[in-house]
Amino acid sequence: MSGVDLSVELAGLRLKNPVMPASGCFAFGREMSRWYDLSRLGAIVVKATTLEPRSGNPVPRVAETPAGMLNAIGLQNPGVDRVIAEELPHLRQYGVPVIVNVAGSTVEEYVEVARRLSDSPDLEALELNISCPNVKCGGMHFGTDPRTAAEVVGAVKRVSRYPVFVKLSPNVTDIVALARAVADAGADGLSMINTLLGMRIDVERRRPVLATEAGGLSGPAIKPIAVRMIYEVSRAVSLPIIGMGGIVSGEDAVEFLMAGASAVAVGTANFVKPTACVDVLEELAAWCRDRGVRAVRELVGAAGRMGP
Amino acid sequence: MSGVDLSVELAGLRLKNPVMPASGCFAFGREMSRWYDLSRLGAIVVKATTLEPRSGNPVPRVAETPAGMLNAIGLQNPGVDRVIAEELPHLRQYGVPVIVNVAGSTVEEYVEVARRLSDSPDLEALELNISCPNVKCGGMHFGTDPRTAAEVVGAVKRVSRYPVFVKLSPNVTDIVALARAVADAGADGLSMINTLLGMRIDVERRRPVLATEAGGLSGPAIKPIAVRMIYEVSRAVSLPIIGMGGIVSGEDAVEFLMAGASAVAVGTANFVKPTACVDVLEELAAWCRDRGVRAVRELVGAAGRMGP
Amino acid sequence: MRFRIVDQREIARNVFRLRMEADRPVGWSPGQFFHIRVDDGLEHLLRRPLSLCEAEDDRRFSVVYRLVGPGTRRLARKGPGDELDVLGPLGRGFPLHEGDHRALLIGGGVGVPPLVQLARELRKRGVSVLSLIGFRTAEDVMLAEELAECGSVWILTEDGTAGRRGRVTAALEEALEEPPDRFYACGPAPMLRAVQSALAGRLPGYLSLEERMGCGIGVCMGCVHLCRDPEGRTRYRRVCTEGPVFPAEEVVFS
Amino acid sequence: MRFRIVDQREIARNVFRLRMEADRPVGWSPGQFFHIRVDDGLEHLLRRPLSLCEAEDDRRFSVVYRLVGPGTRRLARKGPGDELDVLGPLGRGFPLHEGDHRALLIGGGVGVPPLVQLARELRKRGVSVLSLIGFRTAEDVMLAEELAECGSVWILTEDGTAGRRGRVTAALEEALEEPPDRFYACGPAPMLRAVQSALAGRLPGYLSLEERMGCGIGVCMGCVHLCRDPEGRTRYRRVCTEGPVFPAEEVVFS
Ligand SMILES: Cc1cc2nc3c(=O)[nH]c(=O)nc-3n(C[C@H](O)[C@H](O)[C@H](O)COP(=O)(O)OP(=O)(O)OC[C@H]3O[C@@H](n4cnc5c(N)ncnc54)[C@H](O)[C@@H]3O)c2cc1C
Ligand SMILES: Cc1cc2nc3c(=O)[nH]c(=O)nc-3n(C[C@H](O)[C@H](O)[C@H](O)COP(=O)(O)OP(=O)(O)OC[C@H]3O[C@@H](n4cnc5c(N)ncnc54)[C@H](O)[C@@H]3O)c2cc1C
Ligand SMILES: Cc1cc2nc3c(=O)[nH]c(=O)nc-3n(C[C@H](O)[C@H](O)[C@H](O)COP(=O)(O)O)c2cc1C
Ligand SMILES: Cc1cc2nc3c(=O)[nH]c(=O)nc-3n(C[C@H](O)[C@H](O)[C@H](O)COP(=O)(O)O)c2cc1C
Ligand code: FES
Ligand code: FES
Repeated sequence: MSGVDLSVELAGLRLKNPVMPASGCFAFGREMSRWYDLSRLGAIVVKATTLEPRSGNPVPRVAETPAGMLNAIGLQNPGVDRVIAEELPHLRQYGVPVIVNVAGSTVEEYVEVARRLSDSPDLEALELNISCPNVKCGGMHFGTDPRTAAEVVGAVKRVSRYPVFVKLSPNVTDIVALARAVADAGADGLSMINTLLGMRIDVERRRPVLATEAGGLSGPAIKPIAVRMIYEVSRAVSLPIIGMGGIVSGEDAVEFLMAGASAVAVGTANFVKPTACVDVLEELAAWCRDRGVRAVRELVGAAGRMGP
Repeated sequence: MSGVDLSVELAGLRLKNPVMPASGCFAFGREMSRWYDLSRLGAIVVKATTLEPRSGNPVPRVAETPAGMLNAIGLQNPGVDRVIAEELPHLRQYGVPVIVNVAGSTVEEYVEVARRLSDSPDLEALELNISCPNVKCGGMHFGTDPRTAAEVVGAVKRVSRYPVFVKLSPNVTDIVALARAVADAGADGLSMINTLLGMRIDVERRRPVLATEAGGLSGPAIKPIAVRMIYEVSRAVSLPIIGMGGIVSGEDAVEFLMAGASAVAVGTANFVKPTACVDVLEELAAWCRDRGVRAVRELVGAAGRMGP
Repeated sequence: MRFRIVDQREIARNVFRLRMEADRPVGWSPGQFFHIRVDDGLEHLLRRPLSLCEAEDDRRFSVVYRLVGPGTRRLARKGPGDELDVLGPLGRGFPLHEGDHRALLIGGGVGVPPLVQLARELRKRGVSVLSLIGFRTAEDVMLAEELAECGSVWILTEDGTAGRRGRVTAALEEALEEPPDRFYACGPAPMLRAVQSALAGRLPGYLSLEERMGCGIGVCMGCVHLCRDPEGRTRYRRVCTEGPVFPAEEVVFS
Repeated sequence: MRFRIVDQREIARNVFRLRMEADRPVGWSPGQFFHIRVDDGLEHLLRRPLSLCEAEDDRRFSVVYRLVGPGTRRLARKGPGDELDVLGPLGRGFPLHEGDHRALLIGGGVGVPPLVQLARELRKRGVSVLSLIGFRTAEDVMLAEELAECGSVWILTEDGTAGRRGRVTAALEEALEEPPDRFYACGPAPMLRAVQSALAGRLPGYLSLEERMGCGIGVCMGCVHLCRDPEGRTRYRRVCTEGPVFPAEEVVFS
């Protein structure tokens, strides 16, 4: 894009630009391919995949909140075997690295999903979702205790042929401790942040709006929390970070890069505008161009360069 | 107000209505008294008070975020002795219970402030701020570890002549554990939530907007997090809760009451509109009236009545 | 896509008809919906789904909606000349069947709007249309004249202040006396369920469902409804892209 | 309070003059500011402080502002007839001193607007006014005519494209040749600091400060600036209620 070098490297993956969809906000790409050419993306991140198919939670599953939304989808997905057989192959045509988001209820389940994915040629990396607030058993509890997190990451790393990004939960007292634990356990990169646990009450019906009561808060409302956590973690841990949480514009992407992310993912914004990912990409490129920034890489961590 | 009984009881305090300002968003009341008659409030909660005067953090201290704001005031206050001598007495004229927010850097400091306040006749309760994210030493670290939290609460309870509300930090993995710990240590009530740690980066200057880098996120953006935490805690712990976090309307207040709060505090909304507290109160009363709710008390916990 | 508002008027108590014009022609079918941003700012992130009520041509459409919350309240503030950020029309509308002679349309409350263009399309094909439309009370009655241009209309109100007293299901048997080939229903879930169970095995038809939507384009899995496939297996299907209109026999109400 | 926008126009590159009318008379003095909600929604919670630039009477005022971010961009979209939620005018403006004969006004960029009404008030009292106003380049120059109606105006631009080349401080010595009784300065902090140090001990005067504001009404402690009191102790004072105008000798720049 006219002179600005947008490429980034991320745990050995070479991306032609740093913008990708956030898991769960893009399904497996088929629907989105009607709105723009997916080969323009830096990478593709697909919906959480579990060992067995899951039907997810009852409805209502989504609710709007000020500058944000709650979701409690509950990992609805067709299971890893069908994802490998039916979803990943068609994504190859875009020539873009594919990252598969992995979820599970037990360490063994994470490991088995990772093992099966390792036998597929149709992806470049795993994103371990140890932070999904939407399923009672599995998901977030792996991501809130450093020891448990390290255990699942270590176990997956032993079987995975692909680099492993670990998706961190913001619902913790000390995100740096979590990041350190998964780094020590062998993670190749971090994705942050997943959603914050929230709730809305329907005051007329006198009960929570979501069928599951609580759900995950995403969107611009959480952006300051995401930026703060990425800023902290990027200074404490030397893993590449895929930053996300409320990005809706190119300037938001710049903010995440400057906070210390090496790439960014766009989630909720896809619901505001189906072309959000490529819009963010174009705005990011224009931002760099207007300010004479030659390579987007130069922005990574720029806000923390002065030392603590 | 035309038929609706707005009164609530809270750890022995009788409030004529459940609406009060949140600490730090009302200073010590003098400026606000120009905008409306403070005697209309259910209670008055003043700015954090420390043993010695504090000048607070360098500027910029505030920044706007989507549907929210960041602040890093840093507990600027004239110190407990001047608060007792110069600020509390003039608040008596309003005939409204006064709650003094207490902060400190050490357990001893909290205890000493509580002791001096116990000698003043001009207040009805303390609110222990063990959750201020804006001061390096003191504040939040007391509020993120159940043991430390219990220690400071227990120590203050031993010297305090007044009921003690404990203000919880949302920046924790398990808010229920914190609530249980302070309940066991003798807290008379809870205030929740304080601000979430967040950051904004000025992309043109390539550095955090706030002088302190991170600050506390408040406003409607955090409302779903506050509602969720109050809902969880109110079902696990039987202390009265003063609910806050993003309340801007009477309907928001209803949401907090239904989540399990017995009263509500209005913070950031005071900056949107100086009359926010009394506006919320009027809207709350109208809401009840329109729906035939006779007593606001009936709403408390209404969203959780069906059992977990 | 940008649509320009042509006009907006209150047509029943708290119900607005908004006419809008697309900047270029778009394909549509009755029963589809528009996914509308109520404001360009970030406070209201999610779009609001509103059914296509009338299509004057390939660019000019109307939607009819009830004020229920902050999103529709904000929409109601807009006026002629204002621009709207709109996706769609999206989803699968009402299928029309060759050879049908009589159709029964059943609508409740804000389920009535999508039936208007459907009635027109049926009418154009020579299908005779009977519309059963139910409301709470006389002040809520809407779109009866538009439907009357396409066939017979029976109005029902729960309190009897307009038309007959009762719910649409109370008039169902009578509506079957001259047997229709098919029914099309849209309205609140309890109404759809009652219609489904009254007509199951007797008359083929379609139900148009409502669920809270995230994306509206099939990627978030927010808007699912339980459906039974021909082999009898139930699974969640997306109202936004696989619906909102489903064959009545496939829909499972829990 | 609700103000109605009378009109709004771009008067220099990215600089707008917004005229507005209050629904009832309000007291004011030059140097005070209005605290304006740029939108009624929740996305932009904080009000934006903009200085009173002109007061036609007790109800009609103008502010002049530069587009710098989302808030001012949103404000710029409003037009005649739109309503604004405004507090103020707030704060302490420029004190006028009996017996002054000559005043020196020093403004940089969007620090110029508050000097306009100040110049008018001085003029009304027979004080002769010299305004030194500095900008980056010719396209940024504004309000020179308005100030010229009240006295002499020296324009400076950093690149010399209008008036003299240089910053306002470069012309200070010359401006003192006919000695003024007092100076009033408003502009970016580096300018104020340079003015303060150039004039310290030579000429009494006032500085109007800018800080990011939360409440604007003195309760949040967001907008503080370090000041020295007559006893030499420094402490934070609130720009919104104790300022924005402070005696020059009290202001501490770090
Ligand atoms: C396919 C489809 C077609 C629809 N067509 C119409 C129509 O033609 N006329 C009409 O009046 N209404 C229609 N609705 C319902 C309409 O979308 C909601 O009434 C509207 O979104 C409420 O928005 P709000 O902000 O005013 O209310 P709020 O309750 O504050 O909305 C909050 C959130 O909940 C969602 N929501 C609330 N109620 C509904 C609902 N009943 N269905 C789906 N989402 C809801 C909103 O979209 C929003 O995301 C349709 C819904 C669907 C799914
Ligand atoms: C007492 C006072 C009087 C002012 N008078 C004028 C005037 O007459 N004309 C004019 O053009 N500008 C004036 N300013 C500056 C003006 O308030 C900001 O340019 C404006 O708030 C920027 O808002 P934004 O959303 O466009 O920019 P953003 O940078 O996106 O604003 C984000 C936040 O930062 C605050 N902010 C940003 N820049 C400033 C600043 N320089 N000073 C204070 N807060 C800031 C905003 O109020 C908002 O809360 C004045 C500031 C103060 C304190
Ligand atoms: C509807 C929805 C579904 C999501 N599903 C997943 C998921 O399957 N796996 C996952 O790791 N994160 C999931 N997320 C979290 C997002 O990937 C992202 O981390 C979060 O939403 C914050 O980014 P945003 O504010 O840009 O949406 C989901 C988010 C939403 C809104
Ligand atoms: C500017 C500002 C100052 C605050 N100061 C204090 C304080 O001194 N003590 C305290 O316990 N909480 C303080 N808070 C937190 C509020 O009392 C409240 O818990 C929080 O802002 C959430 O409520 P809100 O969203 O309604 O603002 C402060 C908040 C703000 C915005
Ligand atoms: S609304 Fe997102 S899948 Fe239907
Ligand atoms: S802006 Fe709140 S005290 Fe000045």
